[in-house]
Amino acid sequence: MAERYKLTQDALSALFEALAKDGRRILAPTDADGRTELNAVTSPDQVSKQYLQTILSAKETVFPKVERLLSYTTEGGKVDLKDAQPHALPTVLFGVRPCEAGAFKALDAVFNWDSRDKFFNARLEKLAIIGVSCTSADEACFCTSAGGGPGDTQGSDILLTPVQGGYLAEILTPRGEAIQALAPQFFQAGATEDKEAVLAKVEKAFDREALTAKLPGMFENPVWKQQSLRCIGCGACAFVCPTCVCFDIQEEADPKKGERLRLWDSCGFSLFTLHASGHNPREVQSARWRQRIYHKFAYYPERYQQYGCVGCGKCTRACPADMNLKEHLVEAAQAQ
Amino acid sequence: MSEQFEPKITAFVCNWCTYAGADLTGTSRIKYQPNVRVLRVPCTGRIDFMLIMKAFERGADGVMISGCHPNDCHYTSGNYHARRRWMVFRDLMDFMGIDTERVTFSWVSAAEGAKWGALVNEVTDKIRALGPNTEQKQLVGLGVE
Amino acid sequence: MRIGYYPGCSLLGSSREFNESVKAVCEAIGLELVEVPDWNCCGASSAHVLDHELSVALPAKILAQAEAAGLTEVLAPCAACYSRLIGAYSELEKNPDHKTRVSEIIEMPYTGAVKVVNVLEVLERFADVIQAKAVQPFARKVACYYGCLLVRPPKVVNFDRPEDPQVMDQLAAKVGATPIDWPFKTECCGAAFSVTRTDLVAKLCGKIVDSAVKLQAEALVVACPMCHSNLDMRRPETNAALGKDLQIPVLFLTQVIGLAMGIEPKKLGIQRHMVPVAFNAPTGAQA
Amino acid sequence: MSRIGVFTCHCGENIAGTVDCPKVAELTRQIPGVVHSVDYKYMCSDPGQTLIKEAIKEHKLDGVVVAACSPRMHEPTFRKAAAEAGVNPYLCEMANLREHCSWVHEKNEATTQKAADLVRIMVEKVKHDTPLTPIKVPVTKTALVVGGGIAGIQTALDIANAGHQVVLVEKSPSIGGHMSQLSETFPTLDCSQCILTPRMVEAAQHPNIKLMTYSEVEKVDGFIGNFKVTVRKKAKKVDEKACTGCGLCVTKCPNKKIPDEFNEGLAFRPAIYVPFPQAVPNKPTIDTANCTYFKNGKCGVCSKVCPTGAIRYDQEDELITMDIGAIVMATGFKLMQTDKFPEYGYGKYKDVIDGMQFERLASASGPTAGVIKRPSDGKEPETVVFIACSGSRDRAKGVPYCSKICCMYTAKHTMLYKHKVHHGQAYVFYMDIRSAGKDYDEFVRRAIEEDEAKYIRGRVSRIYEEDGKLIVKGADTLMNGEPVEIKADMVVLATAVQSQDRSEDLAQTLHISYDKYGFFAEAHPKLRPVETNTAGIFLAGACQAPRDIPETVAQGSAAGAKVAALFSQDELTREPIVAVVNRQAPPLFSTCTGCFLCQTACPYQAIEQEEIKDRSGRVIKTVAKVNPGLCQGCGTCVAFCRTKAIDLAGFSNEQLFAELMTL
Amino acid sequence: MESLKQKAKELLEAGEIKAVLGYARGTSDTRRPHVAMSALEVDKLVADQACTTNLANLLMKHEIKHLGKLAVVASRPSTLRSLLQLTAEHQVADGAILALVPAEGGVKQLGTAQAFEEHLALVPQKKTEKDQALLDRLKAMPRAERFAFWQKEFSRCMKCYACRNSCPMCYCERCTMDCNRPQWVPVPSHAVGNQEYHLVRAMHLAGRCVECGECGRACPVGIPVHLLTFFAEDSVRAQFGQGGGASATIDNALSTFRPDDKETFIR
Repeated sequence: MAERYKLTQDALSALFEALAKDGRRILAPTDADGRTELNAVTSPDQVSKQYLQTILSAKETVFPKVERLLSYTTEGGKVDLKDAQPHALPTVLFGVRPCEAGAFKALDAVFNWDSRDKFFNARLEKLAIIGVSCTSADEACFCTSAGGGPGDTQGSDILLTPVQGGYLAEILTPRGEAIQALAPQFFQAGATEDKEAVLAKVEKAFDREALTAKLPGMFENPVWKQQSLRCIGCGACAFVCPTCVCFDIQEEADPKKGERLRLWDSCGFSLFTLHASGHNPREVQSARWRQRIYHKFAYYPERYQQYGCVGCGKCTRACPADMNLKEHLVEAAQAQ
Repeated sequence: MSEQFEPKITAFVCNWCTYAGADLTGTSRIKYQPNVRVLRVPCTGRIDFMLIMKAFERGADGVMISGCHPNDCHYTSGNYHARRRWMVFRDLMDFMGIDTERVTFSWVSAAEGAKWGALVNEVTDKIRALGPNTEQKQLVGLGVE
Repeated sequence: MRIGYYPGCSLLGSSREFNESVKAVCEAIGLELVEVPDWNCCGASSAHVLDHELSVALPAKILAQAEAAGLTEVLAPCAACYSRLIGAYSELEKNPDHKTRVSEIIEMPYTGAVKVVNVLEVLERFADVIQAKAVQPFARKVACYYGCLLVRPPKVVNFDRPEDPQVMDQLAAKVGATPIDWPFKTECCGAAFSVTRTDLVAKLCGKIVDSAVKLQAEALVVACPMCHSNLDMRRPETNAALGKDLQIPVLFLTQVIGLAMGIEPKKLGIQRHMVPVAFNAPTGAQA
Repeated sequence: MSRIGVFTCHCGENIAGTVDCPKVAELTRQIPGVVHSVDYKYMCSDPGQTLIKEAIKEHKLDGVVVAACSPRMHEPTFRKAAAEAGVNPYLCEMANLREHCSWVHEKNEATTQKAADLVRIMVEKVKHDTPLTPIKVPVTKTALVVGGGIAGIQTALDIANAGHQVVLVEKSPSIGGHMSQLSETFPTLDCSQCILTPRMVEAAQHPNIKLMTYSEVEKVDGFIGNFKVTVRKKAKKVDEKACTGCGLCVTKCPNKKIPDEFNEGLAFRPAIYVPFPQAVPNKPTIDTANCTYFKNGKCGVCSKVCPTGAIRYDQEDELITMDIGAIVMATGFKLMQTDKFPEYGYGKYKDVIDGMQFERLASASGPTAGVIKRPSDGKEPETVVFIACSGSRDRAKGVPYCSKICCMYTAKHTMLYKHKVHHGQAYVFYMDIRSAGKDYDEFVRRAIEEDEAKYIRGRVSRIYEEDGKLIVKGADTLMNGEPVEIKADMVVLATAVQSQDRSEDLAQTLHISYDKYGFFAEAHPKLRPVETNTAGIFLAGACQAPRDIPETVAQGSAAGAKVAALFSQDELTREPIVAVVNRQAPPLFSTCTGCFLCQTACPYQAIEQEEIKDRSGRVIKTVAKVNPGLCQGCGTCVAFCRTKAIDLAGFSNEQLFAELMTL
Repeated sequence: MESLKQKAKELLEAGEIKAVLGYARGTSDTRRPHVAMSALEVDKLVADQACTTNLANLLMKHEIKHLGKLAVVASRPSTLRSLLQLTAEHQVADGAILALVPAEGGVKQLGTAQAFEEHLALVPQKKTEKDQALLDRLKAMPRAERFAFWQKEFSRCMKCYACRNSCPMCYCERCTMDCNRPQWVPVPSHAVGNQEYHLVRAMHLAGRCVECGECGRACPVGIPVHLLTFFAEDSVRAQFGQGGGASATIDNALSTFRPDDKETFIR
């Protein structure tokens, strides 16, 4: 277990200043018209005081919703091709929840699976995560069923847990140590507060591994159709998901120039698997809904030996049709 | 010294009235400024509002849309349909904050060569005075990392 | 039910009996008349030939006052007032941009929210009530005389058949009268020439009165103060021109209805006519 | 990759005077897809065209842009040249460097740049051009003429004489129309029946004309050359084949007190009747609404007396559907109704009649055998007042237009009256005299000067009865508006000519447009006066607007000629610039969602509903389908379609998009 | 609520319908759409003030459309308005869908477009005060400020299409957004793509929007997209006197015209 420090609220302000001085931008949950959004901040005062989670995940920092891969010109019949250079800023993600901090591993699994994605890695390399443990949870949360927990340290470089008079700080990685090194005087060693006592209680709802073992046998189970009857097939779940990684490549061009862009896509869209022939292997929404679950709980473990869901519940909260992932996973786990 | 701003103006005109009217401007040797690029369509009814939208995306500083006067449509009612569409589209553009001053709708008949010439000049001068359509041009590339 | 009321000058002067009978009948049928506050001249007879803007502004001021008082409809019993008010209303509806100009002149907002109605139009809505309350049927032959202003110009007033109006006949029939079929319903009475060219008025009214008598009408029924004064007050000149002595009385429709409802004749101003009305008791014998 | 040739024309100095043509050729050569770009003095000349044709072959061009004058000028020329060299003509486009550039701009760099831009636009268009072939539509060479008045008869005869089949449909039991009711005709005063009857007989006996009287058009589907028309043949209750037309039934019918339509209610007819002696066909019809047998099952006299047993009380309406190539509407007019004139007492006073009633009074075959007797008491009227513009040119009556024929027939009436009642006096109240036409004004002058009709310029305000006379009150505006009062014995109103009842319904059945007065609308007021906006449907006579006989006949012949021209070909060839609803691979079949909002947007009713079925015949989807025979290619539906399911050949979404992308 | 359940059971048992589309309890005591095909599922039905989703949207969904004859719980007038507009647009046959309207003391069962219209005459549609206030505020803004407002809002858009997919009138099988020949609207959710998407969506709903506001509610990032279609609808109604969802028989305002349509800007 990493050594625990105490970080007072004032010390946090000073830490922010030190980070800024080091040339890092700080992204943290902020309040915007009742929504919690990830925005650039310079002081802890700007950070949302009361938040469960941001609506969108923090994956934007390494996998933006639209990013340029290359550009070209065709002036005078000659093609001049230019690779895009990722515009990666040194960034500290402050205040993300342990579930989301853990999600970067799932992204990494895809972007660095067979080839190493230049754009993703450039951004990830400059990213440090100061996570903050959860002291509350809602009906959508199911981190404990997804292998994590409200105070889980995986993924964070430093994990803070709110305690009386400040935070309990766990320095978890060399990147965390580097941040600590920017202002070591603010980290008071030998903290003794009980971390577990302040953490939110999230009941374990189902056995993930048992579900994974069961899924291959329930492909044709009526539960998928039943659950997805009300699904409207939008991409809200995928776009807010910290682990959803599917993307589309679009070419935007005119007779003189063009560029190639990478953008978020969603397996919930009916066009996602549409073939040019008109055939669609996932013809109906139930097939797409099943795909979403299988991808995260069957195909991910099979291919990457890890899971594609961290139980953050963002999809449930964002869904216009109230597709509650936890509830539906429980149903699947119990289905005959 | 900076050069005078030369606006880019895209015009959508119907084949039967305004295109013919613009031909008459030519045969009458009435001079106007060369900033306009005319795209010919059969009827104003054919002008999809998306074309106007795309013209701005393509960097047009001004857009002109012109066809037959009411009652004169070669296809009897295409211009009436177009008019309704414009009435709503123009409102909507304005509500979204898009500058409708940069869109000029007109009826120019096959006999109104002089009107076409004068209108092009007037629109060109007006758009030149308004300056480049910076608001829309700045959107290009925005939101791409 | 309530409605705005614009009496205008005639109803307070030469046609007091019209005012009295309108009020009496409206009370009887349960229609509350709310007088337009601080009303002014409608401009009839002169404004429209002198200054067009003024001729629109004057009625507009009246309607704006009514609007400010929260009214949505104004009843103008005098046909001339009605004509001016509805004329101005109609012109401003046709040219909404003039509303701004008029509002400036009258120094209060005019939006066109108040509609103008004539007395026949209002009574028509209560036709069934009137019929039910006609306890003493006015069982006489009557010649309904509409004159010019109630039905013209048709595009502006948009009321009844301009050449052969029917509403007054129908209402008279509801209270037991028998309207005669005659061709002089909208014949000119000479109206505004009453003072300047009495001779002309006498000639014109002569035809009207003579025809009504020939067709055996027992009373002329009108809904316009000008018509009334020409047919009633100018009877001596009319008779002189005709060389006859015609004593057919001229009643306002509201008086006919009032009598049939059993309202006291005095309350209806029956005694005010020049040509005496002998049948105070509706079914009584004529002197 | 395309292989496009660009040909820049100098047009002598017309273009080259302000545009640097060689530079345009040079600049446009660099456009991707352009493999050949040259400039030349006169592209439209023979050598110029040859240059294009040779370049097409030499450079294997698959698209051509001619940068010259307006496409409205020479597009056909260059498309033909391209076609001759083996390139689909619709892959040849023109950039308008003359009317839209060189003639309207100064000589400078900007003008040359604009010229190059105009070419760029067209190059992108050509890249997205698809080869098109003119649309061929087969033609059924049978015409339908609706209405058996003089307009319909003339049209039918002209088409039949050109060697084509005609179906002539008339709603009443006989053809002949209004003209058969007239006594004499202006300006010659020849007998209407004398000139009309031979035409009626000719139409009835013409081998190419199929006559359908007492019939009405029920339904029209299809399009030019290929209409499917359903006609309702109303039951006459008489077997036309068995009937010999002997007339015994008519004489014996006990119910003889039915107002006679042909005599405008001035006489009576029996319940089984032939409208008039010269009727074609001259066989009776039972008026079931007035027949005692049909009212209470009694009587049956006609059946008993018929020597051939031709009465068929159980005869039903028949619906007959036929294939028709062209339709001519000749449904005529009606006169304004009596209830419109309370101030004239029309409909109230028996002696206030309309012009058509006067025609019957004056007609030798009329109820008075041509003697002028007033309807109320049969007396000979000594003073008759004619009122022109009764309803016409009167906004208050809803008829602001001129009825056109009244001035002339009123003059005729005064003459007929004077010729029959020598001591009588005719007065005419008029607004203006409109007597434009060959021998027309002379005719009016004759009425005034020789037959002493008194013309008073002014309107009549009122007519009322007094002491057995009709008091006509009016004003003489030529005498400073002096009031005029005439004690008349009879008044004749020249009532307004109006469209037939239910003409709007009929127009909707045929999908043709009509004006606000219910008259059918011509395609162009000047240049296409006998065509409607629906291809293959034509107009003749007073169903389009008030017309006199010569005009009606001329228009009937014109419509006939149009039909004959249409029938002169076995197939129609149309520009392939039409809208098309896309088809996609199953299970989508089409991006059309079948909302059919496009249907109301189409000015030509060219959009139909099409059911897409699976092999078992089950309907999978209902989508829009454009009938290329009806579509004129305006593209209104294309702009309207939310899913971009409809596209317009020649001006497609991809083309316009590509053109925009060059800017 | 009990009468609704009872009615639903009766209809299901009588075989008149195959399923009831209604509401059930959802996450954190919200209400969610619920398809009940059996008595067991009917028991989960809820009918109360919290039932706000416009269920007409789901009626257009392939899987639900093919269940057979349906009854839909129409707690809000906009559901009936949607049905009328869908009927006018040939998407629903008149009489094909039964509407169950929870009313005081029972359930009103409406089966035809005419019945929907008659019922709607009793419950006028009105914008919420919050929406009206924001609309008014936007209309009063200088244009450039309004442009900035919308650009800021659109910057959050990620084109998840929740607004489109929650709209009952966005039933097209292949949306213009998905048309790529030509690619009218850029797929990416960059500034140009977002502006054009929202412009096209509002324009395509002008004269058709039933003003349920479902699009705005669906947006996960809180863009008031419903105001765009509300505004377009207001514009259509003000200028042409008719709007979406009023009748199953009126032709669409933008696919028809009047020769005397009045505008002030055409030269």
